[in-house]
Amino acid sequence: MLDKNGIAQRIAQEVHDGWYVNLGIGIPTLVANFIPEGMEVEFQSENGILGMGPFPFAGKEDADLINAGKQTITAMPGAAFFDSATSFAMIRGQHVQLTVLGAMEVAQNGDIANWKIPGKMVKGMGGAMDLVASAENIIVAMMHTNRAGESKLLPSCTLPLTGVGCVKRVVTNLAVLDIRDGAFHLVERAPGIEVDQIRAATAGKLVVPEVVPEMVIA
Amino acid sequence: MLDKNGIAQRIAQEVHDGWYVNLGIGIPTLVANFIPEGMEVEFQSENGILGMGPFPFAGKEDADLINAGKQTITAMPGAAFFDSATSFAMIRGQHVQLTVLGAMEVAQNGDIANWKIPGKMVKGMGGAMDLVASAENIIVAMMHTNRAGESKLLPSCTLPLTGVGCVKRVVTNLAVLDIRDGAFHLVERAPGIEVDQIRAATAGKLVVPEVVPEMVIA
Amino acid sequence: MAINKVVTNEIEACKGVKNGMTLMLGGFGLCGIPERSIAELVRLNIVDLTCISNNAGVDDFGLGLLLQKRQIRKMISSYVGENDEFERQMLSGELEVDLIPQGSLAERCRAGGAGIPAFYTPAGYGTEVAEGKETREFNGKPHILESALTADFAFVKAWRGDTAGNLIYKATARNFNPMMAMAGKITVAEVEELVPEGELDPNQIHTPGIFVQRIFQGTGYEKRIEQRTVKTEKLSE
Amino acid sequence: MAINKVVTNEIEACKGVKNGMTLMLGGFGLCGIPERSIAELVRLNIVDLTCISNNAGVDDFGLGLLLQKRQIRKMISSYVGENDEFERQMLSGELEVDLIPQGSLAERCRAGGAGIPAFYTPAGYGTEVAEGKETREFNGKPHILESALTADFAFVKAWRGDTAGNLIYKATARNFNPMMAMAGKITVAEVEELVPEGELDPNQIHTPGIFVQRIFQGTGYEKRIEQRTVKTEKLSE
Repeated sequence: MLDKNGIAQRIAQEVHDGWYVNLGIGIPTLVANFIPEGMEVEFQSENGILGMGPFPFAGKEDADLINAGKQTITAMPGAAFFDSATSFAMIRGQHVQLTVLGAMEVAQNGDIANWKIPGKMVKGMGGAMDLVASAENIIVAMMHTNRAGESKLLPSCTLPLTGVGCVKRVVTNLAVLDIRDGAFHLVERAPGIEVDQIRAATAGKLVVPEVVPEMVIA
Repeated sequence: MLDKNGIAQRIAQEVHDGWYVNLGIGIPTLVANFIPEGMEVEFQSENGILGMGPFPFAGKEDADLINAGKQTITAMPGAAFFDSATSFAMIRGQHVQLTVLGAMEVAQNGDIANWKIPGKMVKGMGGAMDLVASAENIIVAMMHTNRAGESKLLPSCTLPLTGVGCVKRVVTNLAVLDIRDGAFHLVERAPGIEVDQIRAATAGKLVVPEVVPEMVIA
Repeated sequence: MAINKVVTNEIEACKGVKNGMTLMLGGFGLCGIPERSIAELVRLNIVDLTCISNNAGVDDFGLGLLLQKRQIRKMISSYVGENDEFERQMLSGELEVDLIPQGSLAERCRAGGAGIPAFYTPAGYGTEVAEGKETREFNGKPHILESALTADFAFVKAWRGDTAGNLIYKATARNFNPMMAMAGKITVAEVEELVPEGELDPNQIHTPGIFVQRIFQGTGYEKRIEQRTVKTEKLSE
Repeated sequence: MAINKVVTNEIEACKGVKNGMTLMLGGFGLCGIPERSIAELVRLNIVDLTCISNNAGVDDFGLGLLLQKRQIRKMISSYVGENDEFERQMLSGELEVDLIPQGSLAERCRAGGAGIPAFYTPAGYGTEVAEGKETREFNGKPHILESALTADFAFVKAWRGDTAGNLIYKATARNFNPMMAMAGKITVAEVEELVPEGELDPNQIHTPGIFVQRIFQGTGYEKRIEQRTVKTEKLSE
């Protein structure tokens, strides 16, 4: 089973040289830590930076330089700052090649819900609705089940949607799954995880090929 | 009768302290020369400058610094450069208080034509359609008649329109006229010009009040 | 001669703000918020406000201060996030909230300032956000029609400004400020440093002065950090 | 590590441009035009082009060079102005021309780059420009629906650029370049000075590198002035 860093590490393998990538709050933020040295990748944060760097050293924090998670960050050489309209022009205009974000629920048709539990909790959609409606590559990073042990990979979402039919791939603590033709297609198992465990934790339709390789995490 | 500089000088009297003003190509450009010293006025040129200054001294021309008429210009202290989308955001968003432009024809309902003579001449509308569709104050600066001696103030435009019902005031070599209620209302006569001369040169409906003062041009 | 927009301080700058008005306030989280203007709005105790702002600050800072005093009737935002009082007032129904996608919020403010009454965007299609909105397909992809936002007053915060109202923001403190500056009937800019006209490079202006009606140099900026995160700590979520 | 966008020169930069493609070209008149890329397009003798550009240069410079060689099938512009060959080809019907208001042209390019398929504008209502377009009233004022423009290649000219593709324009040479940079499937930027990543202040970037696919430092810029106007001459029309 993967921990959060493991999920991030696996997702980092999906990042190609020359890509602009938007990382959501939470697990997705960790993906930046696992990009190989020398790979040409730039991270966009939708509050207005391209070329986001690592967190600053203590004492070097700048209140005017944060990411979308409101964390203090640094800017890499070649970075650029811009306003929110330009930022979402990049996103909506499909200039960002990959979006990684968290979710409360993902459905077998690619729907995603991650911003509201009616009557109980409302975080707001932030930039997520723009991101999922626009990005060509959307990877969801999340735990396979919620705290109550219930599957987050469902036949259809029960919570208010963030976007429809947009998620292409899900990476969880248990597996990598692709979404197509109205089903979750099992691609890889997390180290030490059996197909049956994944099956038990997946409420939506799961398609399992004959051979399901185990993830290779360096 | 006014010459081009006279028309510009009269229009300069319409400019208020604290206004942003867009001046079109031709006579309107001359208006800038007659703004009283110390008056707080900024000229916007739609190719991307706010705070346009006078022409440069010979030898100081900068190919990268021009106005919408493609003339070399200078920038005043407090100027700003911006892109064309932002420039027309200013115009469409009614942040520019006054637009002065030339015309081939103006109609008594406020229609204006200034970009095309079918089959003969096409200059293009440039920024004029955006300007006339958006500005709250539009003053047309032009000769009262064309080279053939025909009136340019008409019952209705014969040429393809630039905008509908948008012109509020016309300043010509003969007169100042306001447009309202489907007619040209004579406001002032040019120095030495009689009402009958204006009447003869105006093809559209002309309303003449009992007293028509002569322009005061300092 | 450039048009002078300078007012003395936040007291002068906030003159004319009245109960029931619609305000825009720049900032993302606590980054780039108009601290001094917010403090003055709190002091004036103006109520029944509709506030358009990406977030509503935190419980005890930023717009959270106006929420605490129940000065806000309605919020138009994209994210509630880490503001417990915001979430509480919203869930209890005390506060009317219109949550809209962040990109749509930014673009709607820009549209308001740019004289574009409406535009189509794919964001929010098929979700609650699309309810009651026109849907139309372009290039085989469904979009929804979003309308422009404007405000009686827009309050923005910049790093440097000049007497003509030109503004330069710093780093990610820029965020929503430029679009909101465009969309305010009266736009109030507070800056950390106010310089005479001619001192800023006209090539580096982020918000041209035409969008700004009043400008003042603020004092005593707190610039609170919401999520201080540093490298010496082990990277964690 | 930032993404390196550098190519050797205009020859490398123009690779992949084919007959029949749609191109965007920045500039206003001759100010801020991609001189080197235009020269290469002339040399390549690529034909049947649709060119989106505010103007078409003058008879013997800028896009006028492509017009002379009949490489352009269709122009999408706002102004013909002082280009006799452009006007002649248009009036004779040799050249297809779509004239659109300058603000709509700028906004349509921006929309293309920003994933906004269409928007409403008052510009052109009641004129030829509105023919065949949807009309709708907002706040009692009629508007027309304008659609986004994109291009197979966008050619832009900047003052300074870095290896990551970030661009800074100079003065009014900025004009249409930033929006066209956004709207090109492949955007080629030519700059007067190319510097390593990290040399440009990230706060002063006009076009972030994400919008640029290829960048090169051009040489031998002519930067011709169309209407040289100076103060010693008596001011005249």
